Amino acid sequence: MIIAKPKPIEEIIELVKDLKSVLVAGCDGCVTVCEAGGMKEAQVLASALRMYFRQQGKDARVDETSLTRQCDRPYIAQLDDQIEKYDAVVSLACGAGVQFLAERFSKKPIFPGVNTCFIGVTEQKGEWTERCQACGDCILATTGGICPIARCSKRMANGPCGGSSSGKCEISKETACGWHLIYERLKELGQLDRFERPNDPKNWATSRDGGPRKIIKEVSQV
Amino acid sequence: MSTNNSAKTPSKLQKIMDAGHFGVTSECGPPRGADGRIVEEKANLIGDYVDAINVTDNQTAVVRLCSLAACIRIKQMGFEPILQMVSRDRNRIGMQADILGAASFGIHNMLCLTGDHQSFGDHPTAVNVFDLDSTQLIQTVKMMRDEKKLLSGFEMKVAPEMFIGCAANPFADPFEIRVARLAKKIAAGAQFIQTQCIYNMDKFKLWMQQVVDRGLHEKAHIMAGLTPMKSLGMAKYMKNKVPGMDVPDSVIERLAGVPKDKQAEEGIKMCIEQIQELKEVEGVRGFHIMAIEWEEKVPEIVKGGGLYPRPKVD
Amino acid sequence: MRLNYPTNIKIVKLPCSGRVDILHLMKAMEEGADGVFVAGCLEGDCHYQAGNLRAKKRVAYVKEILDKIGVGGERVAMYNLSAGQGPRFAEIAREMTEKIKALGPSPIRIAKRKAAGRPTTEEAA
Amino acid sequence: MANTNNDQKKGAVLVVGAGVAGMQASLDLASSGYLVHLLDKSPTIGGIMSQLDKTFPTNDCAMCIISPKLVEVGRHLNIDIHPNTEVASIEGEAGNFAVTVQTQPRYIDLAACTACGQCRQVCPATAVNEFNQALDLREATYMRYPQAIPRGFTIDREVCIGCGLCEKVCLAEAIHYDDQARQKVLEVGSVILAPGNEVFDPSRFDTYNYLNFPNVVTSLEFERILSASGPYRGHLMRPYDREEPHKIAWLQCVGSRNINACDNSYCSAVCCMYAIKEAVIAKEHAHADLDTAIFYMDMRTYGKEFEQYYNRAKEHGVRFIRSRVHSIEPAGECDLRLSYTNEKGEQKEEVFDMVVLSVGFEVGQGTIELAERLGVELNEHHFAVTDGFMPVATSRPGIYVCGTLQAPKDIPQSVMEASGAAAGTSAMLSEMRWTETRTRELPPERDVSEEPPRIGVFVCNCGINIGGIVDVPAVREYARTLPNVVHVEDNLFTCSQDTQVRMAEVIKEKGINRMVVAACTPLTHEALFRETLLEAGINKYLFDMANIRNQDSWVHMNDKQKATDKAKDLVRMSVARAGLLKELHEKKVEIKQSGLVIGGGVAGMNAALNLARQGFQAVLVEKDKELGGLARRVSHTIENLDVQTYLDRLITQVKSDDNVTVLTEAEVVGFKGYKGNFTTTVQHGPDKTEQTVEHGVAIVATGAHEYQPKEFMYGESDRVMTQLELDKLLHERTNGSDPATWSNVVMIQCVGSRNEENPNCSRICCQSAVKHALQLKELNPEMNIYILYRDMRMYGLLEDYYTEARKKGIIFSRFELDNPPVVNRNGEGVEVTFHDHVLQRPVKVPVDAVVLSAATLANETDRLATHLKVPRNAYGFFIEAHAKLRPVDFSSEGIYLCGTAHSPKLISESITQALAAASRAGTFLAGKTLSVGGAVAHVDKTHCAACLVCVMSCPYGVPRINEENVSEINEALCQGCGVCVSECPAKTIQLSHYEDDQVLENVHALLEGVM
Repeated sequence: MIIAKPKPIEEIIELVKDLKSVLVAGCDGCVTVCEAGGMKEAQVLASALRMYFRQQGKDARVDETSLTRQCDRPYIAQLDDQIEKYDAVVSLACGAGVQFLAERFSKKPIFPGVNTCFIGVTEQKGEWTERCQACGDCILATTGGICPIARCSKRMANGPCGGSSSGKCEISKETACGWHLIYERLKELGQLDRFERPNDPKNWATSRDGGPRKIIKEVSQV
Repeated sequence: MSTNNSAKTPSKLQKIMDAGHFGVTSECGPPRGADGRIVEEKANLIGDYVDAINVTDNQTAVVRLCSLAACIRIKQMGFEPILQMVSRDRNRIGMQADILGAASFGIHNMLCLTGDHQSFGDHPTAVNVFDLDSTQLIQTVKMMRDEKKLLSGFEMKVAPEMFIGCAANPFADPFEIRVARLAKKIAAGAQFIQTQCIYNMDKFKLWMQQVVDRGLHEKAHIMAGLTPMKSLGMAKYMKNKVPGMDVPDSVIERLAGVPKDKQAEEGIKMCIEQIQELKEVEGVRGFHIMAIEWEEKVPEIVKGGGLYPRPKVD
Repeated sequence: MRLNYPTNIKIVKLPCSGRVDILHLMKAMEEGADGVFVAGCLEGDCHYQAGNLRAKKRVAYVKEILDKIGVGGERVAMYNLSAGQGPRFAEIAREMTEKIKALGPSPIRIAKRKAAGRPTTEEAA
Repeated sequence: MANTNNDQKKGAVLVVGAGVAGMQASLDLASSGYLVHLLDKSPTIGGIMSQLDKTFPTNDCAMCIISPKLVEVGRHLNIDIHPNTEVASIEGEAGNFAVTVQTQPRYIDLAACTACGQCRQVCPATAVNEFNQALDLREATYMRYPQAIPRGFTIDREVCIGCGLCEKVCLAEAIHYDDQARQKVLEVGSVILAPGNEVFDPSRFDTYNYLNFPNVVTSLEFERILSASGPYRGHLMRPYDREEPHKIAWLQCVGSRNINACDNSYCSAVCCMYAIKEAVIAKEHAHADLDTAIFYMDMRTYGKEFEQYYNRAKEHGVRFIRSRVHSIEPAGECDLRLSYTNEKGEQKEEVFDMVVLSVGFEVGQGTIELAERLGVELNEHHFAVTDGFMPVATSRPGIYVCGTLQAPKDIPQSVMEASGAAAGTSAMLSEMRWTETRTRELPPERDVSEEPPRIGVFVCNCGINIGGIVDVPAVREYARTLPNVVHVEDNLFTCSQDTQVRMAEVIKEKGINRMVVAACTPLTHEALFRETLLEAGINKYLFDMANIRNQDSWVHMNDKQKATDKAKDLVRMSVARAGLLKELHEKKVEIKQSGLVIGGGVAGMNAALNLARQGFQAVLVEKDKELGGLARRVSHTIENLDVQTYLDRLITQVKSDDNVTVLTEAEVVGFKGYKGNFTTTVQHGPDKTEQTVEHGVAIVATGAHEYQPKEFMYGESDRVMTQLELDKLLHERTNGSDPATWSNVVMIQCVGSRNEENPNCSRICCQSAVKHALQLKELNPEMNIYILYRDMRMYGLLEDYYTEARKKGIIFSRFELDNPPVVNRNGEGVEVTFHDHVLQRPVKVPVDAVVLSAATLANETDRLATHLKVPRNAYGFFIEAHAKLRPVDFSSEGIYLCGTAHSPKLISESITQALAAASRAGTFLAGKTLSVGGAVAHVDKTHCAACLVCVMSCPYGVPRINEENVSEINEALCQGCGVCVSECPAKTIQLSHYEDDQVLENVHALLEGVM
């Protein structure tokens, strides 16, 4: 899932402070699951903004809603009727949702209410970690199911580097050394031979480096 | 790619070690400014006592005068430079271009590194590239040299001739994979290895034994890394603060046992004793003396270690 | 144990402080409360295991938001006491009231009254 | 009980004594279908526990945890509380007793008294307040403590001057100066004795100068000093000058383990723990550094996780000094000098500001006389004589005993015994269940879901409690102006019986469909008013209370105007909330009338058998081929009862009972469902036949095993053995290894216990060692036996055997954890070297046998715990719902535990706990149906993101993502805490009755008033 975290409220206030009406739009997808941008967060933010405006002596309107997904048109179309009531929308969806809203409502400023961070997993309640960088060419089959691109600070294809210490990355004792994990896992799988085989330079063209990406599934199209 | 690591290059360092002599290298860190004379001053201090001079590449992710320009200066002084290259700051296009540029100035040694993470340096908000890692950089240089091809497959008329080196840290965790990783770099094409500075001799010997057991010392020249301790404070800092560094308590105790004004002298003495001890260790083919901001002591260490004068080769 | 405390404390009853929602605290402030405090069981004594610890975190979260929007995080607080500590409740009620009185009426309430054309000078209620 | 004719049996039970044990027995029985008469000679229930400040080892506030029980007892339809009452005589036999009871006059009619307290406020006479251990005074008209049940005052005629003031102010007309003692006859099937103990009166010891030095207090006085509701309001002060003490000493074993100055040779079993607790709590209360020292002989922290409590106290800086102090001398104006001899034999002297005497238990004279009247035999210490294999049965059939009359013990042990006694009773009277109980007939509920809110507001004057401060008519008139309000009235006492009847009429007449009562606290009165609603055919959830007394008139009595304004605010808030309340329908779910008992040892078998005798089906699952468990390896108890004969009898009874199904070589491999409706998959027999068991309750009795020592050459020499191995030798007496031939034996205590790896005390090993030492001495009086120990934990009546052992010349020598004895090979044999703490030098003894008192460790239950989702501690013992008051329940309802799966314990203790578990289980099953739902969480699945936040945050593991991929909360399991509701990031879970809009409307109504 996509993991996001709420933007600092002061940043959002800076974006909307001169407006008279704002819609806070949550998304029921990933950002709900990572507790960053669902209905709850929309209500909390809207309440905070209303209080902000009120004490500024402004009679601004701040409403909240949450859409099933902001990355699909039929769902964002639900705002078609209401959008005119607002000067701007603060979207709590991931960057994709924010942009999709912006495309649809081209005359309205659409502001991001969260920082979209990574593709990751829930470690425990309130803790998420990164697992995937969406490079477009998955190599997990060769690395024991642990991705060195997402989990090595230097995306090394042939790690670990000399900075690995007690299974932790040189950048922080909080971060596991991805290559240490790969090694342990390959050992468990009895595939340590893979570890000594140098991996060739990666083709990054499938990644963001190849420009904005697009996928077409022919069979799904008419 | 070919696994032939014995490719001959015009490198003097290679020739000295191939001839069975201990190789000696030292390093010089370029300044954080445009004053190229500093490089020359440092090179002058050590040039006659070593076979080649490493020039660091934005070491610890701090911006410095570029390694390539500093290498050219050293080359023009008549000394032999080792171009260090980290894959953090340039992609494969930039790095191959720099390798070609270096070769055009007659630079024939390269040390291929991944590089410290930028979060340690003076530009922690910078993007990192890591298009390739050190192993892949080794592969790349080897391909350019042996196959005369760029990574794209483009065939060059004149290829760079590089004696390819890399680093190895016998002390990083997990210890059990350190030799495996060295094997991997050698498999990729590394011809000489400069190790992390050694203080824990027992652990180094254990590592070296594994290297020898696997016959890796016959595929590449292992150069033991040494950094003399300037003071007790430095020893403690290295022990506690520098990742991947293994400083045993005996080193601390020995320095603590002498008066403060004698500690530097003791540090040099310890370094020389290490050289003498390491000469006897099977597989050790040279020494890489990293006297950090203490280049003037390199001659004393080289002499003390019985490594002077340096042999002459064609 | 009939101890005196100021009349401006009014209690909203919930089954557990774990039911106190961030939104409840926000809405109370938004509606113009001068201060809100959560009275939960003693730490380690939650009938529902850890509801009071969750409440504590939520209070801290709301404090941060209120600080950032200029309403003042010190207007919300978490207290822990047991059902047997009547005097402690009275003490907390006085302490909280004094604190809020020193801060004065909530800026939200002042603004709301101003907008409604009502006097804004009375002390915190 | 076999010869009792069923036709004559009674479905009622008499419980004598309403302390924590009596209350527990009453609750179990009343909820499982018996009418209970609960007697207490005092005007209130609660016993000694209500006087405690905190309780070990959880440091819970005693009043906080007991008061819900008080309320539950007070409100129970099938418990008749008889305060101020004692048993006069008894006739009849088990199943059918006629008990004459005598009630002393109270002078206040409980039916009329509303506990408003006006009488107390005007009372001019004062008396010593015995509840606060005479540290302060109370009025002659009094309530023992504020939370007391029954909720009503008493007049102490001993001090009452008959001035008539109270009578004048009592608007309820409850005062009757001419009240008389009354007798009545109660017909009951069984009697449970739980009269409790008294604490030892230390004034008998003149050397402690308890009567002369005010700063020498008893431990119970110290509890009151620490208590927030005590004489000093919880401020740590010493009586003499009300200054905070800086140095306090506790003297242990005052009135216990002593046959010189008093006759109490037994150990009182609780004083070590409470002294530690008091020292720790006192340190927490102290404003400056407080030095605390406990003078003791053996630190007896033998209960579950007590040893860790002791260790933490040491870390806290509590000093433990092993010495018995014989006298307290004055020092200066009011300080106290203690002289003592330390372990090294040195004379020491220390001055303290305050000394607490850790007084023990003793059976009171009144109880001794009671036992005589009932024909119940007492032992030489005046504790009730019981059978080791039926520890809750007295010498007289049909009369059971629990709590400290049985032997000195702590609260959890008392609670377990109380449930155990209830189980005994219930098994005896099971066919009489529900024959004498009362039920409430209610009219059908009117569906009001489509009606607009029509709110009735009832404002209470509470005599003058509210009306004297708050302008009730003004509040009443104000309420009339509020939206949706169709009826308003005020009453003198809204809770009085006549008002209740009239309210129900008004509700029907006016078509009221929501009720607001502005009166006192829902804690005591919500249930009552909900019943009134039900009587009027309205759903009980359509009700809200505005607490204009405790939260208003009582706390703002100096400002009538503001109090009136606040009352209006509170009423407005309640009316607003009431308008949004919804009807909630609790569902009735059938409870499967059977139990699954896991573990076929003594505990499991007793639990299964008792369930069966209570009339329920029981399936007993045993992992081995044979039933019997660890007890198979114990030949006799310390009282010399024959365990194997008992076990054979028990196994026969279990196997021949039609209600019990035994599955051996069996393992639980699947478990699902919820309380009342579990489905368990069991594989059993040599072929692992799979069988599904449907059951309403489960009892975990998986037992424990003896630790296999790694130390002291165990396994290296056949001379080194464990206590259980010695038991076998003693039992078999085979040639070549007959212990009778031994001349020197050393026993080493705490092997595998009380160390870093296992910090727990194994509780039973001290008695195992003494038991076997005595048996060895019996075989060969010349044998030299050394018991090397750290603390001899011969708690309660076991102390007598310790005394006997010393008398018989068994040598006890203490060692420290860091200087343990050493066992070495010596030629063919072995020798033990240990440090003798009297001689202060090492002693070497060649021995025939070294007996290791090895720890008792929990059996492996990883998979079972996962299946059942029940918690275990770090050492594999299961964790009960509450260490003090729910010692056999798990926090998930419908699952119970007993025996050594809970913690190490004696066979008799396991039996008691097994009966307790069966009682709790039977109480649950006897309900036949279960009301579920009501104020629980529900999911609106249309917005559920299946994010698992509810699953991760529920403290009970209730929510699950179902087959539709949305969260589902089983209303039978939800505890209604609302945590998931407040965590749900999609805001798609609501807690019924506390829905967001209901809460926020409350807030909104409050604040719109100040805008």
